[in-house]
Amino acid sequence: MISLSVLGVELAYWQVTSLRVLGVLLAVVLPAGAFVYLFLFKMMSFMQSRLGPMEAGPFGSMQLLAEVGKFLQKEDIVPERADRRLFFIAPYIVLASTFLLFSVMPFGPDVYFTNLDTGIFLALGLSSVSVIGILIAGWASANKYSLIGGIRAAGQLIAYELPMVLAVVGVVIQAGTLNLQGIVAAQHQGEIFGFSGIGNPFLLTQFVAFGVFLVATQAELTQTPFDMPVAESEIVTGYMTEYSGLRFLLFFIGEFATAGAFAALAATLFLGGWALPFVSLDDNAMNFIGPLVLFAKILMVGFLIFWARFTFPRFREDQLQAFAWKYLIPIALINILVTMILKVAF
Amino acid sequence: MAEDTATASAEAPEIVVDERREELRAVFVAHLGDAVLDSVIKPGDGLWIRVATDAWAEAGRVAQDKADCKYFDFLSAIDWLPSPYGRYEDSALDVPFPPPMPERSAAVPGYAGGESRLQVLASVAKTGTDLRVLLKVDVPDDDPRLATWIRTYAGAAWHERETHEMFGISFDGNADMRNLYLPSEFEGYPLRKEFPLLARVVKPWPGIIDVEPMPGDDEPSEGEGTEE
Amino acid sequence: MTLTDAQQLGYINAQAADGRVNVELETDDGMVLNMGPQHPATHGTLRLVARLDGEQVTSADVMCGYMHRGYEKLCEVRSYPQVTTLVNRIDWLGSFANEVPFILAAEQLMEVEAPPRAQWIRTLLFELSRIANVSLFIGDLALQLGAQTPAFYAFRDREFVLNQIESVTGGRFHPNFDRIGGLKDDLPKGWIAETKAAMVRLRAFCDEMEGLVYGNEIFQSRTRGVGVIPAAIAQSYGLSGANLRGSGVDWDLRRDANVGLVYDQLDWKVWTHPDGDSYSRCWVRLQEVREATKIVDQICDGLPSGAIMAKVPRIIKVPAGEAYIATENPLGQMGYYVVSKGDTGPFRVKIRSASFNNISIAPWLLRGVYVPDIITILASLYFILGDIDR
Amino acid sequence: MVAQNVFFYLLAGIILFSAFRVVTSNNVVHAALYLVAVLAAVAAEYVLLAAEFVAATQVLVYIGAIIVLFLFGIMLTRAKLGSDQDLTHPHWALSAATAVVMFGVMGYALVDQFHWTATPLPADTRLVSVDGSNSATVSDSVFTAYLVPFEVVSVLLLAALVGAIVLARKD
Repeated sequence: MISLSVLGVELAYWQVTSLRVLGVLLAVVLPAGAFVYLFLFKMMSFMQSRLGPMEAGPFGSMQLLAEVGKFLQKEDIVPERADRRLFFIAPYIVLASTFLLFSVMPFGPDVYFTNLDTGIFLALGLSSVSVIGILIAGWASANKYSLIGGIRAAGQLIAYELPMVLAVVGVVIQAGTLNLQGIVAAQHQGEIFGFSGIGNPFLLTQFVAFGVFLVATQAELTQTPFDMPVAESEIVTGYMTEYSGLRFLLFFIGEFATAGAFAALAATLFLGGWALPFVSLDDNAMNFIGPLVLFAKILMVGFLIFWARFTFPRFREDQLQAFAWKYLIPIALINILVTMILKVAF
Repeated sequence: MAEDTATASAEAPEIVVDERREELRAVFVAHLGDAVLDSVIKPGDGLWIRVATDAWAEAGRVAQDKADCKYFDFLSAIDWLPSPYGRYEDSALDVPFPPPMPERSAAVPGYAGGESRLQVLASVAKTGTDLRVLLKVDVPDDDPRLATWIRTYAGAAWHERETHEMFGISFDGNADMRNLYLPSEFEGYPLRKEFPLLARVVKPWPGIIDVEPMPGDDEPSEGEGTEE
Repeated sequence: MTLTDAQQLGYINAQAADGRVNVELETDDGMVLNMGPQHPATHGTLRLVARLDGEQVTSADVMCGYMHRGYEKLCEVRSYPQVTTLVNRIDWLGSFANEVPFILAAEQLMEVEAPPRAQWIRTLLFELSRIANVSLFIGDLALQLGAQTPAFYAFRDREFVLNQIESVTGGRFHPNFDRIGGLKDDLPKGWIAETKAAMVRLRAFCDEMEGLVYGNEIFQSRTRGVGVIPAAIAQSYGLSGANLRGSGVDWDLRRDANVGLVYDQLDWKVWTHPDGDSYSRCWVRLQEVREATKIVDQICDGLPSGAIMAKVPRIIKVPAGEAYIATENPLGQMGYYVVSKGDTGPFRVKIRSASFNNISIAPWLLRGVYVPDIITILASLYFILGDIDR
Repeated sequence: MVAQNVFFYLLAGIILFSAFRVVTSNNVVHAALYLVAVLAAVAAEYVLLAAEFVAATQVLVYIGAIIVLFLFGIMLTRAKLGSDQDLTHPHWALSAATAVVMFGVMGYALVDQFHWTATPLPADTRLVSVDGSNSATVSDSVFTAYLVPFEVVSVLLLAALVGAIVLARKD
């Protein structure tokens, strides 16, 4: 209801609800599609001195649709000894977690689905739900590679939940709120030594947290160098091994949509969210520009995520755990400490 | 081809005696004594030594410890019996299947002689040099078994497995005699000469119908490759 | 022919039964993980059965034979010139190098020597196949460890070498170019300059890989100290090539037992690494690519003129005798033990391929490592299925 | 408030059904997943009661951590596909009786406290105000009135953590 006040019309509840459903679909699919086309197809290809898809549409831009069409046509194979019901449910759980992540994301002063006091807290909680989907997928496939992949994923996601939360705590302390809108506002209205042109994006003060958050994001998304749950040269795409057709597509969309969601979180927490630096427009204008600004920032963060993905080899499982517990968590804790001291001092 | 030690230099008088290989052979003779049945040296190229069947394991130990040939190269076998199928160059219609086995006496061993039809051949080498010993041993016809080398050369395990499945030679002490290549139910020993090459039996070789001309063969002058 | 049909049927049935042997999901002590015969890490059809305790391997068994083509048997019914076609397919990434030792063994038995120019070009092509083979290894190694991009760089730059091989031999993968007594053809026009340009690219590729892959800290932490082979073990298993030199054994047949090739007239270096771990094996291979580009450059500069074919009879009959020639191939030592009985074809050929020995150490080496290290170790041992199974 | 009532009963039904299936399911993993459904539905009930902080905590702690660890442990140790026959404990009747007694005690306590009176919801259930939000209220009470219990619980958790490490380490 609130999100629609900008148009100056009162809509019925069901109309608002259906608009929201449309909006969240757009919010999930658009970054996911953009990531796949821009980064997976094109950027990766250029980095690897090749062109990437070129046939479907101008510069292969329709390749994505072709891929979706291909997956929809494929047979949906279920292994004989699989737990059929759980096998079917698993991708939806992963996808649901991704969709729910966007429910707390602010896209503009009035453009959001919900504006909860505990927005970031809920987002982190919801992101951990996807682990269950992955575990179920790994277990229900009745495949050892899948099981290993699922267990690796669970261990990894649990381990990296912690540095991620701790990295966010620094931001929360500085902003003084758990509300994502409040965090955006704190960055937008803040100033650096009296200069308020670009506000105070927490990237500048919380760069350590940003680094930890990005690394943890990389791990949460199971992207290289933390992709051992889906390592194709070891355990043959892990928990996704037995999936095909539509259900594989759901996992695939889930992977990139979650990348989009985490990039959006990072953009909101550290890059100022939907707010535009240097200019100060009224709320109504920002309601339209804000989503685009956020989208641009999502692409920036996505670029970093995928750049690392295409460059690095992957860690080993124990090295990954050691990295989380020995480096990331202490660094994040020190960051919290320093932030607290500075917060109290100034 | 069996040459005696004494005649090796006489056979090739224009080449000087290969002292390094002579020394290497002397090590084997010194430690194995009469078990060294025969040996051949091709100067500058190779050393073949045939040892007695029951001295096979000892020969491995001598090679490793005394002769300092720590490098295990390969282990295989040779079936000296001529193939009853010939070279499959004739049309299958002319040859009865299966053809009669050749006489046992038709098995003529190569370098360093030998009495048995099957001979095991192993190569060990001295790293950092071109010195290499090709050890041969006769395997009894009626009971093809031999001592294993895996306690001296760990790498021999797979080679003995391969030799077992290809020639039917057992190696005492090597417990792992599973087939390496072939299905476990496979019958017969493919590299023995009596084993038919099934592909050629099913579809006979058309014979040598085209011979590629050598470069310059059709030119009157000696063929020279020229970079244009 | 009823016997043959029955035999064939039995063979097929037995093979199918073997294929059906699949490991059950639950086992009593630990989990049995069956990798292969279709698994990306085995690049081919190798099967690895690992018994796991958690992510740790308690024992591992390698099963090969899915690509066994019976070359030793086939060689017995081929004439000498025909054998090169077969042996091309053993190590299919460095095909020309497979032909050389066999041809040299046959030449030794016939007491024929190739003219100098042929020897030089042989050495040249030999090193080019080494570069084509090992540069792909470097890319593939990175791919096995999860980095996608270096593989594409490897394919990109290897293409230059393949082009050069193709323009001489007419075949990118299976040249079948070596002949008893020399070579089939001479080099085409302008080839020398192109090759030297390609070598410059390859050296740049090596530098790039050294920075992108070998210098990467994740790569180092994945490979250093993983799969350590002491020198004595390496020798008793008969490892060869970079696997042996990576364990600090300074032995290269090109330098120490050079037969029929011109390495003794060139200025190059044998690289060794004392550590014996996965990293050292990979590092030695990278240096060998570098060294090979230098060798190629030197050969391009010093190529003598003259004939490329010695006088050999039209139908080749090799005198009776035995010869064993091994050369330092891209994968390691490759040797042919040729027994001749004075016929048009060999009486028995024992193919001593490098990968067979190299992979036979895997059960020893994989004990106690973690599942991801299986990949590292297999990749660093660098085998080619055709070279194991022959 | 009709919609809220409808959703309350819907969620309550899900909770009851899933809770029943948790104890009757023949497969450990299925049972754990029904537990997820119970906890998720409880979280949804919290949201319905405008307590989104508690709901988020419920999701983060119970679903995101505890159940994942459950599943993790089950799959590492006895991840059998298909149904198990020996899952029913011989003393299940005793456990059921205990559960009924527990339910009775809790129900009695609630009834005794509130006497079947409906507590009215706040007039405005929209959760927009940053200041004076209920999460702020929660944190205020945790760090003032309930500071000592809060810290004691932390120490207890720390002790449990240390104990777990001591038990898990072999050397």
